Amino acid sequence: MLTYATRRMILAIPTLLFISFVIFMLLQLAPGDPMAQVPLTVPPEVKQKMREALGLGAPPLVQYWKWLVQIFWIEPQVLIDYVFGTGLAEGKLRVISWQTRSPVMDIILQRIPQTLWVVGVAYVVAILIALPIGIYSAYKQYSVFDQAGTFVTMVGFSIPPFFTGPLLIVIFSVQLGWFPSIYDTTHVVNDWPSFKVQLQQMIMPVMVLAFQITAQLSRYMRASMLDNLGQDYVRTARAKGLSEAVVVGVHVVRNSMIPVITVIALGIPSIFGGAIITESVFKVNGIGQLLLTALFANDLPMVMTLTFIFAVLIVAFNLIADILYGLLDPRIRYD
Amino acid sequence: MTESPQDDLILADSSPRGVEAIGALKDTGPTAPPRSRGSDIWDQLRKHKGAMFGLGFLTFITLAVLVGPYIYTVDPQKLDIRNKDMRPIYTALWDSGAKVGWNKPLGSDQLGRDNLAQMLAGGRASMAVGWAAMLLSLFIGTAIGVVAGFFRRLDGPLMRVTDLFLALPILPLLLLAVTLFRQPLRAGFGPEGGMFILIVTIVAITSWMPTARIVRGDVLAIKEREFVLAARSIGSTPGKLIRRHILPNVLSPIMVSAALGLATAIITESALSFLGVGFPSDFPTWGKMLADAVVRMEQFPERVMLPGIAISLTVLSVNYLGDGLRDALDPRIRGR
Amino acid sequence: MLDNTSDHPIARIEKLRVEFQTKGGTVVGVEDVSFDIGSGETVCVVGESGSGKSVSSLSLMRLIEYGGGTIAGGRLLFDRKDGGVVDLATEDQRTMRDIRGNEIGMIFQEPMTALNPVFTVGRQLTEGLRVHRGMTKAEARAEALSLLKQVRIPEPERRLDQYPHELSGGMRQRVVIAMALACKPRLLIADEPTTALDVTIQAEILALIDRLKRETGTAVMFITHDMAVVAQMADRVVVMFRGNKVEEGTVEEIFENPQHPYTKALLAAVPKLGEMTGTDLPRPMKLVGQEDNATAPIPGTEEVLLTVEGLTTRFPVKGGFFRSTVANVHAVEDVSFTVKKGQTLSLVGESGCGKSTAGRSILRLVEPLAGRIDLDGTDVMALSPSGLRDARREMQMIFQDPFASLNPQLQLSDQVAEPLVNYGVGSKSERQDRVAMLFDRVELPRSFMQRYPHELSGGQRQRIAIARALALNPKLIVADEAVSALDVSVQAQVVNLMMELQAELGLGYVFISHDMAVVERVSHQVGVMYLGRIVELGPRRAVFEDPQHPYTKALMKAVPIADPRRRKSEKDLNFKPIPSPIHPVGHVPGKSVYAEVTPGHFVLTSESGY
Amino acid sequence: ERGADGEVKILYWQAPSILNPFLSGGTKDVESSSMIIEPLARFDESGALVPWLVDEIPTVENGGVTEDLKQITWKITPGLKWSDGSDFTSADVKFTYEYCTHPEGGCAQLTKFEPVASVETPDDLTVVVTFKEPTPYPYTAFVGGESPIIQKAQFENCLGAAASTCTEQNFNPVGTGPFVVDEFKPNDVITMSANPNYRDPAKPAFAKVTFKGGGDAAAAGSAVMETGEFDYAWNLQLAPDVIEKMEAGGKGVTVAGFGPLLERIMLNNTNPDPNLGPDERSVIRPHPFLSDPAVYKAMSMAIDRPLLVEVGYGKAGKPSCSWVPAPADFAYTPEGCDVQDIEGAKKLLDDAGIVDTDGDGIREKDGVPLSILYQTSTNAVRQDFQALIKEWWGEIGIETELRNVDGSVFFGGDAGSPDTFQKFYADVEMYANTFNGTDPQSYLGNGLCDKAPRPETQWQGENISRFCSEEFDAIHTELSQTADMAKRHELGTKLSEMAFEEGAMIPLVHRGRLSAHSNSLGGVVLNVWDSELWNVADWYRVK
Ligand SMILES: Nc1ncnc2c1ncn2[C@@H]1O[C@H](COP(=O)(O)OP(=O)(O)OP(=O)(O)O)[C@@H](O)[C@H]1O
Ligand SMILES: Nc1ncnc2c1ncn2[C@@H]1O[C@H](COP(=O)(O)OP(=O)(O)OP(=O)(O)O)[C@@H](O)[C@H]1O
Ligand SMILES: [Mg+2]
Ligand SMILES: [Mg+2]
Repeated sequence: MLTYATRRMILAIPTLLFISFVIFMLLQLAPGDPMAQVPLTVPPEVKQKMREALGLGAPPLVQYWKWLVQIFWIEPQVLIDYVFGTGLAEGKLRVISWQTRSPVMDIILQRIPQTLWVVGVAYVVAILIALPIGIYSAYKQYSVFDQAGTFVTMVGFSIPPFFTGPLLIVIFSVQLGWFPSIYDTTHVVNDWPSFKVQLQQMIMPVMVLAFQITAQLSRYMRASMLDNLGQDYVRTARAKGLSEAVVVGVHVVRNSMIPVITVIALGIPSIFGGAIITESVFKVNGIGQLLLTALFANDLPMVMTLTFIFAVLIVAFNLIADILYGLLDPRIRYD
Repeated sequence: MTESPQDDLILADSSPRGVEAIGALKDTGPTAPPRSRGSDIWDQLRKHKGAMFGLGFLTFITLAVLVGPYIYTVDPQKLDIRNKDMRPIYTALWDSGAKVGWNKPLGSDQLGRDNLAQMLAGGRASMAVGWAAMLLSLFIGTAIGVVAGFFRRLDGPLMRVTDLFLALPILPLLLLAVTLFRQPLRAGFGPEGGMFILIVTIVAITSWMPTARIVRGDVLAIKEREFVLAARSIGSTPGKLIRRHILPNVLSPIMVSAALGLATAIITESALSFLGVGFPSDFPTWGKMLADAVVRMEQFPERVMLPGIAISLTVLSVNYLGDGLRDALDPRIRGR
Repeated sequence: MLDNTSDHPIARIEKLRVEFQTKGGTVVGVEDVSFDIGSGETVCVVGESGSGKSVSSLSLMRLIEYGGGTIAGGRLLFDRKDGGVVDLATEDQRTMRDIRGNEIGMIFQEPMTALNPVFTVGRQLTEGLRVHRGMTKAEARAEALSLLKQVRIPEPERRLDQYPHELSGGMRQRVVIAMALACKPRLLIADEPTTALDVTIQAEILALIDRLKRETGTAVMFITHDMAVVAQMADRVVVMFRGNKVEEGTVEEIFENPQHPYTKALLAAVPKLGEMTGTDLPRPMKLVGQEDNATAPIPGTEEVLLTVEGLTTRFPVKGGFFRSTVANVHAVEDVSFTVKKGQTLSLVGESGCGKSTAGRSILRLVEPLAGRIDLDGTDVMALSPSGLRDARREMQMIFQDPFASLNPQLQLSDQVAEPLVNYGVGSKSERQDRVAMLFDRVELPRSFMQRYPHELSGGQRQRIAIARALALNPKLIVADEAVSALDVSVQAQVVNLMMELQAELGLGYVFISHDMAVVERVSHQVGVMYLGRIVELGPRRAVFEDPQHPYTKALMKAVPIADPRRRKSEKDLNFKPIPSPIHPVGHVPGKSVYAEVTPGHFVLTSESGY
Repeated sequence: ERGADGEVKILYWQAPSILNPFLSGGTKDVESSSMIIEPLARFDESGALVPWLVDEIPTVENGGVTEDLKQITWKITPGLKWSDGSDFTSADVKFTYEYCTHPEGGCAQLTKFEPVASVETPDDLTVVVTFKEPTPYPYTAFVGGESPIIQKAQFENCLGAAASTCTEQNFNPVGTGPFVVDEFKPNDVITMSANPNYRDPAKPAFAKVTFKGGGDAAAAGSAVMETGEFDYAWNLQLAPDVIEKMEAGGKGVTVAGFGPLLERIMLNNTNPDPNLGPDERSVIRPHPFLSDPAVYKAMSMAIDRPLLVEVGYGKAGKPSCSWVPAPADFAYTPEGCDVQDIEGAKKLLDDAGIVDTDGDGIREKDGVPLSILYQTSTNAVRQDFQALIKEWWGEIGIETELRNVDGSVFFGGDAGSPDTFQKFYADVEMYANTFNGTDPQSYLGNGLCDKAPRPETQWQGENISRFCSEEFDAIHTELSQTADMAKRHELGTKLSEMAFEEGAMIPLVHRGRLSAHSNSLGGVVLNVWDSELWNVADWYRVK
């Protein structure tokens, strides 16, 4: 298992290099200009000077190489400095965002809490809702509960968030005034009342996101449960005189979780990818909003780094999903 | 040689019980008349209420957007500024002061464009994008999945390519494609046709990955099944193996992907419209109508509700249809 | 042994009727069955597949409800431990949970799937104990250990922490038995506990159940369709047919004096080891209802069709950091034999000994590492891919599982025509004619041509597979466990069909099987394989009547005989577990050296691993 | 009293990404930083200069500007302190000049300093700016929100290429303004508190500011006027009916102000035919039909400007036909600008012999159908305009194809993209443009022949319509040498008129800035000539 994991990890490096190169070239070739947001009152010559100051003039391959060095060599040093208080990276040029002229990594770190609060919580909430729904719908296949669950989850899957989002705002913020329509990223949770405020501002984006994720997960769970409920070992367990709760809740669920957990693992990168539309509807300035503004501002270092981190997560969670599969299912052994 | 082995029974014992008993030693053949798989699947599908609702609604909506514009011939792009901001006719039921009129059955938007005509035209675009992108993505996903699953050596590289596409950001990709291909496509297919091809392609190439993964998994399993070995032993070439033996057997996950793919494509197109990088501005799609109307959601709820419900219902019915199809295509379930 | 039977039945089934509500209407699983089981007695329930054996047993456990069935009539009287007879058919599920696993234990058909793959053996064994006996974890574990010892699993301590997939089929089945016995049930239901197992393991399991019954006085309901097993196990036999009981009696009565025509027919279809003793040539079976079929011996010719020399096939085991080959599975090791035109060579041996691999290597469906394969003058090993494709016209294969070897999505006529299409034989209409002819040949009605595999029974499917193999007029057919998955009666017909075809068309067969009785029936030559090598090779008569190699001898002993008067005793059994065929890279196994005992009868004298 | 009114919450739907306007130039960044760093003088809501960190505005009359118009002397108010407590001196002003003019710095406000030859600091409170040439309008450097003073001590090590590495400085500049940064989360939120060293001890009234960014204009308007979560929302580019509905929410009001921002349709004076090569497209003159006065005049006449205003901008827009719509002295106001005249337009075309010859409803000029590709950036109001104008042009027999391009591409200068507004690979395109301050001289220079974007200049250049007239160039030269205000007004108006009458552009709407503040926020004076937040020190909570 260990060698399997290390081998996959080492193989992932060329993969990631390739992916980063493709993304870089894509971004290079894509039209757009970081100066697009500078007002027209600034004349072109000045814009040209600003571009040069950002290092835009250099040939793409040189720029790519610089980025590689920065992300793989200098940023880790910064991390080491931060942890051990050393001075390895001092004076070295980090990956700098064109919009803010500050290190991209710092901004990303700043955004992660927001994203985790909202998207992460939504994911957890969705899992907590989806699994029981899936389990019960499968156990009572074709029952009223199953039918209703299917309907609701499908509606959840099919309604785009830019529809549900504003709808919730109109109902709960404008009409009822229960929840704020604008997420306050500076809010600090330190006691119960502030926690309540945090809950209030989270509840709508979390609802919108969780609705969609629940839909997909509960479908997977249901299908997986149905597969397993028909298996022989279920009959064996019943023949032992175990109660239904144990038969279904322990024997069947444990087996059904195997594929579902890998599905969950594969979905985790998307948490860090943020939820572009939901975040912008509720003004949760998380990673998704960061990516979107960076895209529209053509902040290539930012877009590149975010996309690359996303790619790393995808590759990593692919690996984690495989390993989890092996851990959960004793039949699978990687060696 | 007798026509049928069952006839042999008559030769056996004379007691009727005995005849039957010894007959049991024969293979018991099917008693029902032969039925094609197609009608079998259809029978199964018919029993799935959700699938039937889905099929019905899908047929309805497809017919409506295809035939509708010939019946309701109002030009969806025609501005009629005097009749702007009309409410749908049914609002008169509870609000007698509302600005309604039979000339605009579903009301009109802020420039006086007819909502019904826009719904029909927009549905046409959304459905076309959905179907085309879904088919394309299905094609790519299936091809990659089958090749990766079938040819061991290509498995690794193709799965890494899948990772790559999972990581590709759609917006720059679309912008790049617009830069590179809009002009040639516009020359060949007109401004709307060209954009259509671009959007369909981009949606497709950013959404085939789950299909490829699922298909690959299934192909890996089916490849180990004995009938594939049997087919090899009777001299089937790899191409034929894939076409005749493997593809038909991965049809059921593909159908499910198809259902989800149509939904994803419609939603992605509308999300692109929402972000402002979709079709030309005077070319209505449901997604664009919805996105444009969100700011006036309170005064004119119908303008978000109509396209919103249309999108949701379409996606919902496709999902249901996919569910039903999966059940119907799975022989294990069909038997029950 | 039969001292305290019948006078005091533990379970009594009266007029049981079970129905299933399906989409196609109500299906009757069991129509009308009554019998009882006394303590210390083994009642065997026999019958064709689908005759309602499992449904009856599941009804006794009231598990049938979870499969969508309902007990529509009849009573299931059960004598509970603490006195008092209850009707299980009307008890609520709570009481049933008390009875299940506690007073009635059940062993299921498929050892491979009956255990939960994600829990350890120990956990699954202790569960029942903790529920019914209220034991603590430690107590239950100690009890589980003693159970495993009771069922004679080697290294029981270690097994407790292993997962089911880490055990061999035989060991798994013993775990299932241990589980069923955990709470010392008064009634043990064993639903085809050995069908999926090798002869040797089967013999062990049967001996085990028998011993337990004797030692604890448990009543046993033993379900099987293997008459030889019945003969070995039963005190009384219940014969079921299409949901009804057609006959009941002691085992001797049933075997020696069957009354019902179905029982007669069934017994006639069972190949019995030793039936062919004294004859040289194989000959089709005589079947009830087909008295007219030709049962002339099949002589074959002396012309050599296939020569295999030094065939070696290994599968690499990848591992380590760079997925390099760290070891090899020596699946087939230096195997040589010849097949003559119109004759059958059988390969027998335990599961995993390399029979299938040998068969597939001949067609180069797996690439052999070394060796020479000569098919009627063609050097198969030297062929290019396209040459190989052409050569496969001459040799075809029939696979074990008729359900798996046909593509579920294609019409039967297309499947049979496929080899013709592949090799571009004939025009479309000529092909159609040939397919129709082939359907006639394997005795399937032409009306089946438009059907799909799932509409056919197992035997019919296997006929389709045979028709497909015949399509190109091959000279050699490799039949890999071609009849193992079929019901006895159907098996007999398919075996007969294959032999008829051999006599008519002069086919050469490589017949792979672990069923010694069938092998005895069909073979001219027999090769016994062990750990990748042929340990004994010779004319069937010589090998069966005068086995020389110790492994052959052990194998012959393990085969159950369909005769209640020739029961085997546990003492005769003496099996060693098969060593691993996996060797590190660079391991050079010795050559196979044979001694010719009698002309044509070779015995391996070099190291065999046994 | 300073800090008595608690917290004020400001919402910009475009989030500030940096607090150093020299490195960004984006409006959001300039305005957010204007609460912290300040220029020597500002424009007030009427466009008049007001002294800010100086005691009076230097002029020729008071001797602050030399007679030859080549030197201006600023006298800094004594006793000013930076927020860190150190003294504000002329050295800081001079440093600001050096910072921005450093050749590797990529300063966004370079134009402000370009005419400057040198900056001298005779003493701590005197700044002498010398120009390279006589400058009739010397109030560019150190004037207005775009040109604030930064602290030398803080930015000393951030010159040139090092500018980008000074994250701490760029995010947290030391200033003289009413607030100091507590925390800056780029593209998200700024929290500020009152500057303890602010020159007026009674100001600002607010102790804290939350400056949130992100979202869209609709959400921002709603947050101020409907839910009341925020006090101030910037630049609500929304349809009037939407604004009206939000105001009905009753929690806030909108304020509008008009600068020189003009929404216009630029007419391509070159031929954008895709069949021409990349180096000839939009380079070769003339356009096959747009250069015909009958065509562009008819196109202009067919437009119903008041309706456009009603649909798109409401009280934040006025019909206009002047390239420079404000200050009013420079505005050109022809007759009939605000009436639509479809029939007149048709007649004009008919008279010019541009008629539909093949019966497809589209007129042809010399066999070329009047078929127009009309592009603009992606924006709801612009798309509504496109639809309306397409309709009207259709009525006079001109066919229109619409295209909208994502703003980041359209306004970006990527020479590789065919969709930038500079390349102008279309017949007409619509966008808005404006100028800083109150003097349009250099803005009017956008019509000069040699400013046309060409392949040789990587398509850079401000003369988007490729308008070219010797007379125009001559008048512009005259303007640049004239100091007399009345004469300048006359010349400027003439240039606007020429651009309209000779087919450089079709002006549409004079756009204002519409912002909203809550009912409880007092002291808001909307200023379009400078930062909107110019007087944030005077804001207070209405009790
Ligand atoms: N869940 C079910 N749904 C519908 N019909 C069923 C179900 N289970 C069993 N049957 C039907 O009941 C009949 C008896 O089945 P049963 O499983 O008892 O056969 P069996 O004698 O055990 O056969 P085998 O030897 O193959 O195990 C069959 O005809 C079968 O089709
Ligand atoms: N594709 C393969 N890769 C690796 N090992 C294999 C492969 N196929 C078979 N083996 C191994 O080769 C050995 C011989 O297998 P084979 O299938 O030939 O046995 P068999 O005698 O046919 O057994 P059975 O009666 O169970 O079919 C076994 O140990 C098996 O695990
Ligand atoms: Mg059974
Ligand atoms: Mg085998």
